Amino acid sequence: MEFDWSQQDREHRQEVREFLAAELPDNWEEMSRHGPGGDSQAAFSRHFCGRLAEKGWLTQHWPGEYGGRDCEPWRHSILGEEMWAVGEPRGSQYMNVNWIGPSIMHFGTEAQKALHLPKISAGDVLWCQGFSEPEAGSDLAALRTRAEKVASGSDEHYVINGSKIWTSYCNHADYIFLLVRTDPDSSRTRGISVLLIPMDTPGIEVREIPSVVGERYFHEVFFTDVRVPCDVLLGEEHTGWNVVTHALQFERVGAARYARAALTLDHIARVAAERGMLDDPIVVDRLGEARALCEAARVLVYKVIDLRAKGSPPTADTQLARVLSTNCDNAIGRLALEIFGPESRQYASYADNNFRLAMTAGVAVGATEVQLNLIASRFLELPRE
Amino acid sequence: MEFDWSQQDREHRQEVREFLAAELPDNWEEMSRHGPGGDSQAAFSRHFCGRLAEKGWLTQHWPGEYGGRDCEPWRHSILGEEMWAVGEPRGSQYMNVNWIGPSIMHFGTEAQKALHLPKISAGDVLWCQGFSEPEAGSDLAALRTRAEKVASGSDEHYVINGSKIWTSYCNHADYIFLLVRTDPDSSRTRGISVLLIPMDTPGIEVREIPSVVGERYFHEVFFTDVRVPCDVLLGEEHTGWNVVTHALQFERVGAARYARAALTLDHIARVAAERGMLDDPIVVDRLGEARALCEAARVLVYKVIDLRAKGSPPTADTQLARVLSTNCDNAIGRLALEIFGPESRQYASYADNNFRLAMTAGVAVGATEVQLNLIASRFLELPRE
Amino acid sequence: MSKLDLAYNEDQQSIGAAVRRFCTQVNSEALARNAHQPFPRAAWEQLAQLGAFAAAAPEQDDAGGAEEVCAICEALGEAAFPGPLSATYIAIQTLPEDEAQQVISGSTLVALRASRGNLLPYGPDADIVLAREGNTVRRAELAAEMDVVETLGGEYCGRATLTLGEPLENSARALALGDLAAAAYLGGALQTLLTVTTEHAATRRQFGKTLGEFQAVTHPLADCALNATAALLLARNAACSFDSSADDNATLCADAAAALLSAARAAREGAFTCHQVFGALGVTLEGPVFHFTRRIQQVISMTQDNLHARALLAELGLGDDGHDN
Amino acid sequence: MSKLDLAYNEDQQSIGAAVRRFCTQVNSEALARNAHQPFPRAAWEQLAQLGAFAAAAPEQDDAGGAEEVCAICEALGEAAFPGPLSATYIAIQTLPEDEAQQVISGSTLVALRASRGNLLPYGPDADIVLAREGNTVRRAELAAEMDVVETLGGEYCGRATLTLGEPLENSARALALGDLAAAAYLGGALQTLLTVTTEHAATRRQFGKTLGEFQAVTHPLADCALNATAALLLARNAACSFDSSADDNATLCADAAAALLSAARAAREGAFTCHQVFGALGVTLEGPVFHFTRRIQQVISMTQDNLHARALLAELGLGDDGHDN
Repeated sequence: MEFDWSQQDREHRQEVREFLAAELPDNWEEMSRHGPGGDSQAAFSRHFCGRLAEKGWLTQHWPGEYGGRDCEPWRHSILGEEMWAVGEPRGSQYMNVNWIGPSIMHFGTEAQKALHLPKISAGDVLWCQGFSEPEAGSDLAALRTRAEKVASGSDEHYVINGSKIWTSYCNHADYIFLLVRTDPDSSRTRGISVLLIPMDTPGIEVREIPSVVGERYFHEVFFTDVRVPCDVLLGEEHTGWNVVTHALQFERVGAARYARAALTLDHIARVAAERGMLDDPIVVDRLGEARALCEAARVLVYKVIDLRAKGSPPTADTQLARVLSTNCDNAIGRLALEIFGPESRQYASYADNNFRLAMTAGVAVGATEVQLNLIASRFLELPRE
Repeated sequence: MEFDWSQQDREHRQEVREFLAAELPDNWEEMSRHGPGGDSQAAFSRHFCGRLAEKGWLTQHWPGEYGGRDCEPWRHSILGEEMWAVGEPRGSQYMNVNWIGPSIMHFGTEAQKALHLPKISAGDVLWCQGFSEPEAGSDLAALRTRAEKVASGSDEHYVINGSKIWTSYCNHADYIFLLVRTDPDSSRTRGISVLLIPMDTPGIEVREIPSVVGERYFHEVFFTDVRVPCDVLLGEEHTGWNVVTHALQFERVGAARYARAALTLDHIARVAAERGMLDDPIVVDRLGEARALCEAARVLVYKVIDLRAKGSPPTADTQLARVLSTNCDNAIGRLALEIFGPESRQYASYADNNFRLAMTAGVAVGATEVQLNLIASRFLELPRE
Repeated sequence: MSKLDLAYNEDQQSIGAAVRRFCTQVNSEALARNAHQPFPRAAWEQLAQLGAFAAAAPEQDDAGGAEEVCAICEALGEAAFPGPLSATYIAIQTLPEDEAQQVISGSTLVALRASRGNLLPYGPDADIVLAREGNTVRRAELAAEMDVVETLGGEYCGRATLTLGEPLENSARALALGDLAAAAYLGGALQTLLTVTTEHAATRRQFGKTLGEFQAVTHPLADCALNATAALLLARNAACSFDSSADDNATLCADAAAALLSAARAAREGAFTCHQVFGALGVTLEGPVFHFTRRIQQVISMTQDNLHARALLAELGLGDDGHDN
Repeated sequence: MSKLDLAYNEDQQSIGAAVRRFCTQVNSEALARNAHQPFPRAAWEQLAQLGAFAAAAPEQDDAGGAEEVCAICEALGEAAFPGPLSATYIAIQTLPEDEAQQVISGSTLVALRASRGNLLPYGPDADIVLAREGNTVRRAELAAEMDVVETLGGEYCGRATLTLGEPLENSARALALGDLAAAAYLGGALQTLLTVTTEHAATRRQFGKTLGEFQAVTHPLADCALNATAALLLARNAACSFDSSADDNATLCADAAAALLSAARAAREGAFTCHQVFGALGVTLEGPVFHFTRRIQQVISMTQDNLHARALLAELGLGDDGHDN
């Protein structure tokens, strides 16, 4: 059992912090208040990720052949923690480096790799994910968006019709990682495929859904007779469920939400201290409990990264980490209200985060329930319902 | 909207309190520490209920023709609150007056009424209920204990084989209110009957299950070729589910557990005050929350009694009251531990109650889950699973 | 014969029905959704004309009393109607008659600072500012200009340093009325939230079933139902206490505290449950529940203090009840 | 290359396995069920001979350190083995070497009074009494004879008024070790409880299904699993902090506090969940879980104070850490 960062990793964290201090603009807090999907943050991310790429950090955990430096997952997790702690200046590009790029490496053709990976490595391309549908929320396998293979002369194309919902980041995105049903007679997890589609393809229409979670957070994306060449298919046709399962194993712990939650909590604790509230044992208790929860989430996420660093296949630990991170968000979201009373509604609004956490705790829930079912069946080996 | 006790009812409560002060022996706290099923309390209950009967209070809410005084349910609820608050000196006879007697009135033959009701009214008979089985806990309808109708000459008898578990009070009981399957080809709620059987019938064997809930609390009862005449059948044969549903409507709010919980809470609050702990806002908060919960349980139970007083058919309010009463028990069981820390294990042991509440909160749960399902389907009209 | 009956009588049902019609007419849903806009004074005055505030006029024979206040606030909560309801009832009970009349007429708007913090919901529009301190209410003057503050979730408040005057008469009783009004409002809001969510759960299908067939959904909703029911009954119980007692006795304060604590807990947990069921839809601005949960958060946030718990202990003769705070 | 790996190494696995075998040999289940009997000193000395306490000997080259303590306590928790474990480790870290050796050998039994209250688990059998005060440990003398107290649930304790001596050396570090030992013990106990309960849920049928097909059962069990897993990892994390730092720094104290708070919450909620699943069977004396939940309650009850939360804030440089308490 060893549990300490190496000297090099500590130095890397320090370098990243110095880099952030130098690179983030003075109005970063304002710029980032709408989250990674906001207009200003999306624009900034192209510049910022370019700078990260210049430093060699953006995809340092990737293999050298794809523009990486073969660093171990721990190194990348340091970057992730530091990025999330300040509000994710990589914008939506955290998805690129965490799971979209790796999925393309794993399942892509040489042509797809040559097209996409250098752009991602250079930090100048935005992606979004097209998973949820109006009739298929957490139940991904119920998706209906249809991609039909149509021959025109000697050429074959996919023609896509349908819609996606709750899509983040897609207003600025160059590409969409799109889940479609390619076999119309299939149901559930069979007959699904992943397509990698430029967002400027004719027939794609994006509509924002105004929400409390921040500007440009949710969208609907409509596909009307969208015609794309067949070489946008990622992996084998009809086996997209495997692709997405693989991708989600990375996605689920890729975002260091616990780091953000812990920082928010620290901020709340500091405000409480400034206001002399740490004499109140209730406040102390609540803060301590929440901090222990953040630590619990952190250590579970670390376990998953450790398994990955050792080359272990995915385990149910991923689900444990995911649920506990959500619990952590929920707890901190409620905390400000409980300890600051009426004032919580203004001065705990650290980068608008608390309120979002408090009011949107439920958002992840469909997801949380699915995760709990998975823990019951895979980790506890209980019968499936 | 009116919400106040009448002058007469207030006086009755005062009379009952004075009666209790006079009748309960000096060693009552010791005597009652094992709960209504304990040996000393069971013995005392025959004397005590006799005295209650002399005062005309034991079955005052029953119709005059059956030894009652036609009092409204409120009057009886006052008696119940005062009895539970001191640890139920009626012992198991609270069941007799709350639902066993009323079930016999409703479903019984004249002979059954003549046999049982005067004894109950006089306060000198103990009953137990034979519902749960090893393979049918909260799922009553899965019961298997079999009563077979056997002809011997011109006579017919039931012959009973099977067993019951978690039966309270049965070691001292004179009769058992027994649920059996009379139609062997039936399943679930059909083909079940209720039999009223003397506990000294040959072939009945009682075995205590030692528990933390108090002496003589749980038992197994085994029936081996128990032969009883057919006139022990209550109501129509095979329709016992109706009888028990009717009975449970009364049972479920008959025991004024919230009164006991509230008194336990008051005791905890007084100990906390004596120890100067009310300066600690955590303690104050927790006590206040728990007290609000008791009040919530009380007012829901009152609503059910109000509906009954108005002659309304049973509503889902019964389930609401029941679940909230259980929540109340749970909360108070945990409270002592939270506010007294290590000391909770000794000095919060008010008549052994807290610990039992804390450790046994789960006992009611099968039940609680069933109740929540009923609320979802009946009160919220959600589809049944 | 005892009367322990918490059903509304005909008069109370009738004012409740009138308030519900009013809420439909003025489109209270739109008002709740636009909570960041200046306060809708016209609708407020219309509500006053219905007699919604006159119900609380002290020593007035035709005033419906706390039970009517309870029926009104429950109906307003069901519609998430915005405005400083508790503050208004507290002002009517504590201010001199001429000022109280202005409040009753809806022409004078009151902001109340809670026992903690310095925020004044609807403060920028208020004509009179009061402050709660322990179990007393004091008149307050602005020591400096009021800042307009956009609070989390978009409802707006004022923030100002206040100079406090002497405690007002009848404070404890007035606060009990304010608390039970808030409890009824929260209970009403939660009822609507629960209805909307239950309908969604009964129709929305996932994993081949409706949501309403998963215990992970139904059990929290059932809990929400029983907590909401209990909170509303406790608010009515406190209203009965108010109407049947002439002074600010410990039982009245404890009953109001039990109602508010129960309602706040029910609403906090219930709002969470309903958001769980709605998922992303719950946090869209045009969605079915956010304007409700935002209102609920605002009302709850004003109740976060130790005073209600202390009132419940005070009834047992334990601790102090916050009078000296 | 960073090493963030919380798996036990071979030595640690091996002592854990030895402790598990020992628990089977001495029938720790029977010991846990008979917790109202005098303390099983013979078994305690056997445990000592295995090296279970020597692991914590300070400044000893062959001592396995906190990581080994963690592995040992996790295994003891899995078997609900009774005894003053945290008190023993704290004593070994704070007492002079000769006395510490007696404790390590199992011949001297230690009782520790928590920071609140006056109860001493296993006090009537103890040879040395210590008391926690804030973040210090003091030697304590009995000011009057010790009463034997049967606590709720049947485990026995002493109660005595104590005269406290000077703070002992190395207190804060010792308390961190005691806390992480308790966290590992609770995590281990919860794991067994969860295993037993999951097996029951997977086989017991009600309403035509196994219990393990109802979300009302599986979701709380899944929560229990993740909380138990996290608590054990945090205990190991704190053990790494202990072994890699020479002094009682804020990070060590915070890591131990995070482990204990998480374990206590996990065990409290988990025990409740498991009792829910077992129903009446859970409270029978011969049943499958009660002897576990009783042990869990005892260990948790010793942790109910503000100190752990304060240690977590102190790491942020906020508040005080209880040293001056």
